[in-house]
Amino acid sequence: MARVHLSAGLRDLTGGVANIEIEASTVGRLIKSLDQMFPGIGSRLSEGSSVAINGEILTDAEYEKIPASAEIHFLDILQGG
Amino acid sequence: MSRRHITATINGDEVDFLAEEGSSLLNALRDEVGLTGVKEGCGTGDCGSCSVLLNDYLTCACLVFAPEVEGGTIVTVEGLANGGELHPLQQCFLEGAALQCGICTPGFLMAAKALLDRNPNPTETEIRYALAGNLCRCTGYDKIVRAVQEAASQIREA
Amino acid sequence: MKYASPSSVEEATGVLAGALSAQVFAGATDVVPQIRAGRKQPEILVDLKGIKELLNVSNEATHWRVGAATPTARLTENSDFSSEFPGLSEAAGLIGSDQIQNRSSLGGNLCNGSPAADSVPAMVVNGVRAVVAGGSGSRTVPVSEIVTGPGKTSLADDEFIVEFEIDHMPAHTGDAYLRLIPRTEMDIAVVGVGVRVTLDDVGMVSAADIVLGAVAPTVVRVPEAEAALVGNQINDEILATVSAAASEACNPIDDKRGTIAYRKQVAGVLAKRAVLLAAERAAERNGDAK
Amino acid sequence: MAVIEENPGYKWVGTRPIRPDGLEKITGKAQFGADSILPGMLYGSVVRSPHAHARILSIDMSVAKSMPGVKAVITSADFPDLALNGGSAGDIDMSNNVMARAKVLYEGHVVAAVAANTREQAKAAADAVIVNYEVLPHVLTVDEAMADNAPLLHDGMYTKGIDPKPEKPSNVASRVVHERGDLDKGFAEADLVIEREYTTKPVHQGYIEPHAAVADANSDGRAHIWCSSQGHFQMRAHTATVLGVSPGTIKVTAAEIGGGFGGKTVVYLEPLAVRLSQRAGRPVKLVMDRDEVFRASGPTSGTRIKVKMGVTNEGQLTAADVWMGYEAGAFSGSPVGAAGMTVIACYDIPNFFVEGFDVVVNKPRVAAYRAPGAPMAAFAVETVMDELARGINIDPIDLRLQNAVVEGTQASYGPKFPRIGFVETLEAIKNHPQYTAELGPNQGRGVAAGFWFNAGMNSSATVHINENGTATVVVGSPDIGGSRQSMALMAAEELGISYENIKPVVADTETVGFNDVTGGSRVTLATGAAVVDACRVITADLRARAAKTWDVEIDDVEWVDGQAQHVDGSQPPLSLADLAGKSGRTGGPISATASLNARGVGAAFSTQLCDVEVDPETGITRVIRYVSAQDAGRAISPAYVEGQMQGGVAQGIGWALNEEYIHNSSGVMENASFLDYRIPVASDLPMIDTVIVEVPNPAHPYGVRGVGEVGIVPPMAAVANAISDAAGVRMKDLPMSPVKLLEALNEKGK
Repeated sequence: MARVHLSAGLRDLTGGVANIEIEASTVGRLIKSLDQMFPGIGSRLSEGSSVAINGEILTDAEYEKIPASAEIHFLDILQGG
Repeated sequence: MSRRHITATINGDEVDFLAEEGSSLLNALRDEVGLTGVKEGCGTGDCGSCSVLLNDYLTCACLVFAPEVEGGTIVTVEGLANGGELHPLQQCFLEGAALQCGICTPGFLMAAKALLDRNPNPTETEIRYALAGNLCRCTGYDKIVRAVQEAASQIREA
Repeated sequence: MKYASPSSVEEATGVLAGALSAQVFAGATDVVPQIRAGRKQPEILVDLKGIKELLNVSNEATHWRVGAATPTARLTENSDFSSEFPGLSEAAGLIGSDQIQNRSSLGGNLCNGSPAADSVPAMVVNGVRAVVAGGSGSRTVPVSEIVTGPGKTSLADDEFIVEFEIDHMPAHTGDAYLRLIPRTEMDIAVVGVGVRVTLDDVGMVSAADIVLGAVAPTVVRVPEAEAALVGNQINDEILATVSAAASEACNPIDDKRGTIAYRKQVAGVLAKRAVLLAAERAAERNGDAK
Repeated sequence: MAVIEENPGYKWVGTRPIRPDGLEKITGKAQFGADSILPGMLYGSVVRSPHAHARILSIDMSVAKSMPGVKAVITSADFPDLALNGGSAGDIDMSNNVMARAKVLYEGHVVAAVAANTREQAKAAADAVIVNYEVLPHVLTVDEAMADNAPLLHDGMYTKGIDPKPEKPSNVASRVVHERGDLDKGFAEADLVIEREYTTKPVHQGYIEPHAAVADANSDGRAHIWCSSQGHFQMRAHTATVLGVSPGTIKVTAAEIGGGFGGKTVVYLEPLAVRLSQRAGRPVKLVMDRDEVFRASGPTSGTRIKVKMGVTNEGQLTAADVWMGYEAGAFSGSPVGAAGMTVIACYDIPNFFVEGFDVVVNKPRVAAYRAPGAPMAAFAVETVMDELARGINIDPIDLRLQNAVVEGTQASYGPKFPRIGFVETLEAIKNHPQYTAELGPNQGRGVAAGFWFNAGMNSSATVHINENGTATVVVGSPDIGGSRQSMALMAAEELGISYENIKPVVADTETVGFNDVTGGSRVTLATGAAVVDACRVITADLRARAAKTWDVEIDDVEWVDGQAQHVDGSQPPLSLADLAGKSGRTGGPISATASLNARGVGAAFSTQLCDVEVDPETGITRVIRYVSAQDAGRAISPAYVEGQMQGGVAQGIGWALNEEYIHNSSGVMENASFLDYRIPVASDLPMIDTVIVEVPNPAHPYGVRGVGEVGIVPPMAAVANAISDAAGVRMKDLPMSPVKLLEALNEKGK
């Protein structure tokens, strides 16, 4: 089970849910599961966010494997100067 | 539109070129003479990127009308080295990492040369004021000022 | 645009007389940005630097003659001139960077008509006269009468300034020019103050000139401050009066470079400081002219 | 230089040789964006809106077209309407920013472009284009744009991130929120609560080289662009999108880039140049004037920020409440997201609520600028931190140390921090002699800290071994401040050959694999990792070739000091030159490519110390001494790490004291020149002392973090705190110009 933390900016879609435990093998599958629970969140997450798995921030991480009991955070997409 | 024939001594060579009468020396040097080491940062004399020596005086080429240089002498960054031998300022800029992007560097080198030619032992404050007409957005000026100090010291010892 | 480089005053007035819209220039440090911004589109550019009188600097018996197109750097590096007129020399030396200094001139700084021109208050306090040439002959005019408003001068279309006459600095007299800019260089004065002070044998002020720049459509004299100084020793009370009078004399605008309130307040501060500096110089100048 | 961990004995990494591209740059040979001259080249000129907000009623190009020398004229009609072609919202905005369609949204917005034989002809033709506008009411600030019944820039913009979804469109594109704990409880626990409100103005990156592009389009639909950008692959992609063509039809050659700082990640001129070139059948050069750079390329956001923070008398932060409105310019996309994540990221605060709004206004679309979004947020929070420290009478660095995030702290933006070096930067400043040096009259001292994520992203590199044993390192990351040197240093370390024998090259889009932009402080980390990977493939290959030469197993061969050595010393070593000279006998040329989406990004922290002197009668502030301590992870190229630190500080000081966009009531920018947009000149600044802190990033082969950005985060607060110390007034609006400071001093004197 991965522990997923959803930023407060997504709570309009999650009905206020902030943390959730989900079984998913990859980030893409995780987003799909979340979208089934909270319709609309999938496109928001895949179009405009990075993901942090156990503290490491990754971009384009759809196929990234999720280790057991990982801490997952979705972050706003970042621009660099 | 007729263009004027202009002859000047540029980096030691007599050069002729054609230019619109109202065009700038900067455009003439870059487009007609091919000296693109002279850079345009503003076109209004506020950044110093186009600094050249015109008749021995440091000048923004963007503020000079091309026909003004008829019969004159111009030194650009391309003429700073003595053949294959770099000017001490060039060497000190390289060794002191006094450039990042490098767009302002030709102007700084010319301004620093003009300073050291008239004042071989400038203080830090004198260097900073002498270079105040040259904008650099990358370095914070620290390493540029140090490179000029080092070059001054090398020239004095030479 | 055409370019002309007359070699004599007569040739220049002839070119001007024959042109529909001509722009005379020396260093073009103001003209180029104005053309680039589309604010000027002259048919012909008349380069005055080919006329030797305009590049002359000479120290004569009663006065200096400074060619109107002389680069300000040539003036500031003239040690005789700069030690006699430190304020005017410093003002001229503040017009832009070293690159600009090799092009800018007293004539250009004046005729551009900017209320913020650094050399103008310093010229006015020193009673500088402009020798003007034109199609109908030559005339000599006080610098204070050249600029009539922002970008406007009293010169006719076929006139230009040939040179400035600057009477030698009397004994016990000193001048100063201070300006406020947000940076340390490469800026236009938000406030400029020119001062000239003459002291008598006991250190009492016997003559004073105070002129402000950048705080009104043209430079302004501050007669109340001058009157407060003359006949008195400079002390804190007098300086407070000078400050207040300078602030009061301002008629500035709010613009991108400063506000009305700021300009008025700082004009008072700089006036006080410039008076002190000029007086210090006056006290040191105890000899005759030159 | 503080070396936190033992130096692992690198031979090249950490040295200061002459940069590979230096000679070209000090002799004027380097080719920057505007330096390309092609045979038959035309000059372009762009027609821009004089209005901040207007509907385009008609564009009459007939006079312009008939003028001497004019070869092409274009408007939005010459570009595909992506809204009709199913383009994404981001692509539609990008296209509309390159060339206005139907409405202009800021002064300087492009409405048409022309190409002619000479600059003068092009300019005259651009002036002759007649555009009829219906001028619309405009909004210029967060407050104006968020007001009830404000004029709308985009009729279809509904704020994202609000529950329930708004029924009416607005100028607010989105809302971001971060929260933790119980705010009321946190403030109740505090002994001191400070609540302040701040504003900042848009500021420009101020790179000295204006945007420039030369395009040469062929009749078969292919085009070649030479341009100065932070990412020629991105220019290719964006140009292709705006033109509605495949990226494969466009080749982009990266010119040397004359500064960017984030601002040259955006496409402006390239699509115009290609289209003009196609229409004219000749190459076209487009170069912005300086005033166009200010009016029409992206500055960073103006902001309004409110911060309320609480602390106990013992120095424990208890709560933070932050509200942020960020101007996006004409299209959504301000860096408020990053602002929300960074604003309190330096501190471990148990209770917080951070809310941010992305707000469109009638100004140029913002672009990235060094740690985008973070500096203005830090200005607010780090100023409040200073007030809190003084309020409870504790040293401002001690307050920060007590609450600093460390390895394992749950960051305010979510995940736990890996090994970071914030505390080490705080200690470096605290231990610096300047921190306790005596101050003169009217002088004051301030400190401030900052955080930035840094970035990884995609990079490719190819390493070729030449026949004499030298190496060519081919990358696709434009070198904006010395990255060729760091690539060469790492390659020298890996290959074991001399730095001088490595030639780094920035290749065009058809010669090297894809690279994301040079930005986010990512090149030394990510492109560097690709170079390291490629070098390691090569050294494995070299061992195999030596094994083949000696007829031994590869495991018996080591690569040491640039040569293959048999583990038992039974063979005379083979140098790289030996193997390269005979590579045909061992399998052909030696070459390797590596491509990656970089992982293991290490966050950066900076702590800075500023001394100022204030003239109490005029409000002039001079920065008289400055020290910056920054965790570089590992400084591959220390001279250029220092350069990045010093450059960030200098830009920050400009932002603090004088830089701002000034718009008049019509929405027209009034200071679009280097004369009136006052970036610091040499005489404005002191030497900027640097302390490179090295807490290696454990996830990177050399410990690299990334150094380009975080240095601009602390300066505004450091200067503000120093002014407060010197003059006794708290400045809450940037820039802290003489006018504003004198007003504050007058107010205080009343």
